[in-house]
Amino acid sequence: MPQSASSNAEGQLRPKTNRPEVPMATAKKWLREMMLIREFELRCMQAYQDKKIGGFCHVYIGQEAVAVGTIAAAEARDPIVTAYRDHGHALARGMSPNHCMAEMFGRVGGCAKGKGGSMHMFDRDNNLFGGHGIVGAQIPLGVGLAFATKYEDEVINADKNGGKSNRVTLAFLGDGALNQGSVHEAMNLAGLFDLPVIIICENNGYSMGTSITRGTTMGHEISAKAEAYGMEGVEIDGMDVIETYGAMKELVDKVRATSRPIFVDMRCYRFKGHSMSDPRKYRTREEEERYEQGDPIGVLKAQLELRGLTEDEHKEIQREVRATVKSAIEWAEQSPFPPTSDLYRDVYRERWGPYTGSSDPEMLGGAENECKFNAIDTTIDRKADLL
Amino acid sequence: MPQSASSNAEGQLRPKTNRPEVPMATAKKWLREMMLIREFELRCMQAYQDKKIGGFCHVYIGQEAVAVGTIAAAEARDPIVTAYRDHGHALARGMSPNHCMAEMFGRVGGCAKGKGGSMHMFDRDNNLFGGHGIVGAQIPLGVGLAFATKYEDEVINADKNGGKSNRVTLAFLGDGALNQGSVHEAMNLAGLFDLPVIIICENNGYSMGTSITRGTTMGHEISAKAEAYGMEGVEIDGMDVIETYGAMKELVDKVRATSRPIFVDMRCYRFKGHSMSDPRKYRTREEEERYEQGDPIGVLKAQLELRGLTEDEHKEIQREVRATVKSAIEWAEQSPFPPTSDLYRDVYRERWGPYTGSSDPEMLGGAENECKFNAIDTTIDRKADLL
Amino acid sequence: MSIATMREIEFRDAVREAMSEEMRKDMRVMLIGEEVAQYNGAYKVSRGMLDEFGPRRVIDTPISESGFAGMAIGAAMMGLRPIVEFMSWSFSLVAADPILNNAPKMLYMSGGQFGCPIVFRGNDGAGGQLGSTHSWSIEGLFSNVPGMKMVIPSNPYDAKGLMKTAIRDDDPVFFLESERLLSMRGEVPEEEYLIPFGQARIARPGTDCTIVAFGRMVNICLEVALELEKEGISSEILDMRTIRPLDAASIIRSVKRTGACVVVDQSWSFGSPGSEVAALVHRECFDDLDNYVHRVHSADVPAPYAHNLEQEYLPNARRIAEAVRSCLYRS
Amino acid sequence: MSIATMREIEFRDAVREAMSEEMRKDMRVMLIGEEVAQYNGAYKVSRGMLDEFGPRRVIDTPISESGFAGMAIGAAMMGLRPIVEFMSWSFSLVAADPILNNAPKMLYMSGGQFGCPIVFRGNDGAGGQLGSTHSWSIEGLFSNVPGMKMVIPSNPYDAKGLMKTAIRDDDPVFFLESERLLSMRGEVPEEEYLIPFGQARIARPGTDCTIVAFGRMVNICLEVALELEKEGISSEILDMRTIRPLDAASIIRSVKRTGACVVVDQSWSFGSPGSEVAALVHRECFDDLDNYVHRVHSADVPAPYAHNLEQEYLPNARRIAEAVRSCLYRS
Ligand SMILES: Cc1ncc(C[n+]2csc(CCOP(=O)(O)OP(=O)(O)O)c2C)c(N)n1
Ligand SMILES: Cc1ncc(C[n+]2csc(CCOP(=O)(O)OP(=O)(O)O)c2C)c(N)n1
Ligand SMILES: [Mg+2]
Ligand SMILES: [Mg+2]
Repeated sequence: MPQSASSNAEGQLRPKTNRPEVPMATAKKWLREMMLIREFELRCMQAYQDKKIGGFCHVYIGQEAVAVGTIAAAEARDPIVTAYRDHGHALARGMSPNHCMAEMFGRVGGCAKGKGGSMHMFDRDNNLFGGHGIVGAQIPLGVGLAFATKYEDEVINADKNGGKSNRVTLAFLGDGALNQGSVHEAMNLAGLFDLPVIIICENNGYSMGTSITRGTTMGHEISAKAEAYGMEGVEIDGMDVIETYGAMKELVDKVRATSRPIFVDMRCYRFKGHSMSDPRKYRTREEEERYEQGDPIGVLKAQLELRGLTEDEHKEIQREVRATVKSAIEWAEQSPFPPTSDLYRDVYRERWGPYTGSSDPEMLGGAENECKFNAIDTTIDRKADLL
Repeated sequence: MPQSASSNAEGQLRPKTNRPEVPMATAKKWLREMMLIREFELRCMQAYQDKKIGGFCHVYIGQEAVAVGTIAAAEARDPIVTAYRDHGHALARGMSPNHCMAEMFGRVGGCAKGKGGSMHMFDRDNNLFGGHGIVGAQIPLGVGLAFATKYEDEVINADKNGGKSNRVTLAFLGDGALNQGSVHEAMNLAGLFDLPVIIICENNGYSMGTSITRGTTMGHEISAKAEAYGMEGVEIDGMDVIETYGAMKELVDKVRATSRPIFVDMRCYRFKGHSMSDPRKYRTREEEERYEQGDPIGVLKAQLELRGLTEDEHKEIQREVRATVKSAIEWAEQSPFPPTSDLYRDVYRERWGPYTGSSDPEMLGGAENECKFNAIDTTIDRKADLL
Repeated sequence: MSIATMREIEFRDAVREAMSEEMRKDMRVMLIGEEVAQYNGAYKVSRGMLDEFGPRRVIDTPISESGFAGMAIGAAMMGLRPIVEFMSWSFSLVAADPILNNAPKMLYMSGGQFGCPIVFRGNDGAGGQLGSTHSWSIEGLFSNVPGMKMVIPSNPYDAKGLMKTAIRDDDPVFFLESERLLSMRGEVPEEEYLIPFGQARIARPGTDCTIVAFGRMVNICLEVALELEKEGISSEILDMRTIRPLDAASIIRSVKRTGACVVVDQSWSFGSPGSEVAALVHRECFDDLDNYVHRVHSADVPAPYAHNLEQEYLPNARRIAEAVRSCLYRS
Repeated sequence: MSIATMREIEFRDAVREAMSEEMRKDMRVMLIGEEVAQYNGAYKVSRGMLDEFGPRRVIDTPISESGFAGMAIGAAMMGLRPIVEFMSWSFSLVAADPILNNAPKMLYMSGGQFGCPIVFRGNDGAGGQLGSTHSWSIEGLFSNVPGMKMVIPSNPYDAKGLMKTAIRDDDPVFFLESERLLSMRGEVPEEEYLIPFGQARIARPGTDCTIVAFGRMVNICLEVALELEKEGISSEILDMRTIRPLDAASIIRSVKRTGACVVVDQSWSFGSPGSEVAALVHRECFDDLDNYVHRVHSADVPAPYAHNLEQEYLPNARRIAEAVRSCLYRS
């Protein structure tokens, strides 16, 4: 599979890191997470066909090892930001499938109260700073998250001895997003300011119907682009979660220590279409089958079987994730539609509401955060703890 | 001087090309052009102080060898586009100093009728596609010029045997412009579509007050950025016009033959401030003096003296360019201000005028190009010759 | 137009026919954008065009809107007549600089030397539950800028005729294909025709109230008018077709007759085509109006994802009907 | 405010004082942009701030508006309160996506989880012969978008008080510093004060005509009012201070008294703050107006370079006076 993973862009993976020793319990947890994502996505596809999910819906099937392996390598306090293909990251980050599914159903129980949708999974408690819909736009944001954590350490908490949090940001993008200028601007900034961010390019070989070689110069070696910003570029096999975790763990530790950004060319493959309406005519069935043989879930399962995982255990996991997703769907369906008044909420933090062309700038009652004018605002913390 | 030219970014120039044999008459012509630009810019500075020129004004002093050497290496039919520091390119391309100066004076005799100003020198007859004010924005345009010339050869004139024009576009930008994402998008496009364009980065080491090492990762070797798009990157000494010409001539020939884009890291230095209001506190007087010793005009003069240029000849050139610029200023001053009605012209090509909130979409009388509705427009040439 | 050669086609087919016909006629015309060639277009507008015109004239690009829009503008300065597809106008913000700062100003800045005959086109507006970033009604934002023309057809017939005019136009044209309209079917003749810019169409004649509408909203207004008719209200609906130039004369003529005006504009209200029309009508029909111009817009909030919220967000039949009644003091 | 502690400072100093005071108080506030640190700001607004706050809080960037605006937005999501300087708002078009698609929508898209307390500021408008690409009055374009606030001060006092409010505001604020105003001197007290958003200031009381103006235009209107006074016309000038929220109540109150309204807005007319005000006034003062709302804008053309054309392009004293006279049937 590493071979097939690399072949999508006709480049070779660099020599592998030493495979880490992962405790059986941990590995099983990852297997479950990957199976949960898979099941979740399959049910999403169905719900989309049933018109319970609207808009665009991009499933993560085939790439599960990436979200699970990379996020496992980070700590819960490390910020994460990604693109629109974001259900996998949300679940791997610990978002409840209920809230994730309800968001897609456009219900008030969704992680964003039904306002965001499939492409915009946000989870403040889990330090997930969104799914973002505009290709590439999340990379400057991710660089900004890293900027903020570093600023917190070096400015806000500068005199706290040993109080550095040294958080590392993971910012995900697709291979097609590499062609957005803002991504390049952000890489330059990360390089100049020594920001603790790992930019993970989920290189599944396609942006919609465009294979990487048709859309991206040097598509066989995209790390060259990061190296042009003085960043270290690393290729990782994203079809093998143990491999992904091991390589990423090293990088996360390194960035935590050095605060230098790193770029990862994460080789993977999306098994389904770009979104629900994609007939995948731009690639051959043979190619798809080759990658399906390296299905990251199958790969991990096989590895764990060698370490004693039984078929019964596997079935039990399968049963459990099915039940979990089934109940997530039920939960989502029972969650109410957002009240119409929600349309006008969350536009501003404080007292002004949306413009209605009426005679008064609309005042919202009960705004959380009434601004204090004409007096020195003593409520501001000189050293607020960031998120 | 090549050494000093390279030191601005602490990188070394690659081994030189063989210096070409340039006939004495040609070299003298270049000396005159460079001296004309220098004189022109000095007079602009004065006119700006005298408030005869408004807006922003960016002079080209110190970089004369770049415009003269590169443009000499191209043919008149090869399109050119550049940024706001554009007087030198305009003059080297053959724009009359009268029109160039009148543009800056905001007079109707200016190349753009006084509507463009210092940053927007356009000259259709000389295939100069502008001075552009937004940093980096001219590079996608330049790639588009190359696209069009290639399209003309391969689509419009595909069946004309041997009718290929094989034009090569020169697109200039500053080192600071390398940090604009659109430039990266354009390089990727040029690489993907095999476009005949030479992207010439006039690397004078500074964008306003920011030295390249403060603003640009890999500032010592910016060709790495082009190489990340599979483009050949070449460093050239832009302080020695013979050197510049020789190296550029090879590249122009190569691009004409191969239609593959090339990136040039053109090492140079701007002797004056970024614009007229810049006190240059961000660099030392010593650094400036070091570069001034390598003044491209002085360098060429010394070279030509070895080949027999006399002091009298030099004085004669100096006298002539002074007279030329002096009369350009007089010409510009005598050119009338644009009539107020010009404010509303050149907004649209055809019959609609600007929106006035009046009861009719305004119709302009005598529009050159009245659109033909409701009938098949037979005036369209199937094979129009492009510009 | 003889009825004999009419047939029903989809909006997307109409746009494609216009492009293909012009490409057959004029070698300078080409189509460029993401997934327009091999994939046949994200919304299948360009289906089959790669086969007919080949990869030199129907060109796939990477996801680099700023780069390829700028490239096409350069090519237009040189004399080509590119059609640039934005998969969605929502993705054109990353290309705001070339399309607003270069294309519409090139002729002016160059003192008339270099024009920019280019068409930018793509999906526009909300309605498909695409969420906050993907639901721009770009006319609210971009119509402020002089130097370009802006087209927003409401049906297949107009889409074809206006697209052909757009391609032949010597200025930059922003062509907005309303979300939810691409599959609309409508009669389109086989014969060639063009529709001029700056001439509104009376989509429905009426006597009590003038409804000024753009793009998809025209169709919703037509439904509302049927309902209102049952209440004895006769609405005249103007389909503006182009936002720039704006056919002020047709609006004024109609309002002077009806004495009442409602504007239905799917963009946000503040500083929008809708506010411009309102200001215009008040100015030109100051003594003719029985009530102030009523406006129906999308709510002044980012577009929500949830279906029920999005339906409430958009100008919908209920809100339009209420506005007309209120304008006629019938509520 | 006691007069004793007043002193005259420049507009740029007022903005700087506001930033510096807030940075002293709140470590989360920082300034980022091109040339803001070592160069002391292209327009010297940030002069001396690097010295006081050091390079970790006053940060020079490369020419990457999209990158650093996006970066600052990410930092704001995390809890910082960045001030982002665009050397000119004209250069913000390359950053249109992050500033319009991310910042104002983050709170909404995330269902209230992540706000975006950020200030974008920079030079705005024409008047310095900077030509077509460098002369944007960005309010014409950007004020269409909900989720952000927009401030446009007309004098040093307001600039300081509004900037402090902007920095403390929990939403994204677009702060427009009018071209030609940075060197304006005016009285500013030593004591701290804040100016609330959404409250217009009566820059001059009057009885015959209400003039609604924004930013630099207020000062030109004040001059015109002096001239008009000689003709016996008493103008009331409203300095709006913020475009979003728009203080509709103050406008309406004034127009109901005067019965006449002229809007002076330096942006292009089509779909602008000016058209919004006109539409609003017609709606709310339908029975009070003796004439339609007159509007003065920049000409609907790209900004010209030539001095004489630029002076004619901008709303100037002549055009404003003509509008007032015409509105009062005195021309
Ligand atoms: C600026 C912009 N342009 C176009 C799109 C439409 N679009 C959405 S996803 C996508 C393909 C992205 O491919 P890639 O980055 O490889 O991510 P993947 O889908 O493979 O995960 C495109 C073109 C968009 N959302 N934003
Ligand atoms: C997008 C944009 N941002 C900022 C500016 C302001 N600006 C004009 S020139 C310049 C510096 C450019 O430096 P460089 O590209 O090295 O060119 P040089 O001036 O050295 O010729 C800046 C920041 C601009 N014109 N456009
Ligand atoms: Mg991909
Ligand atoms: Mg430079």
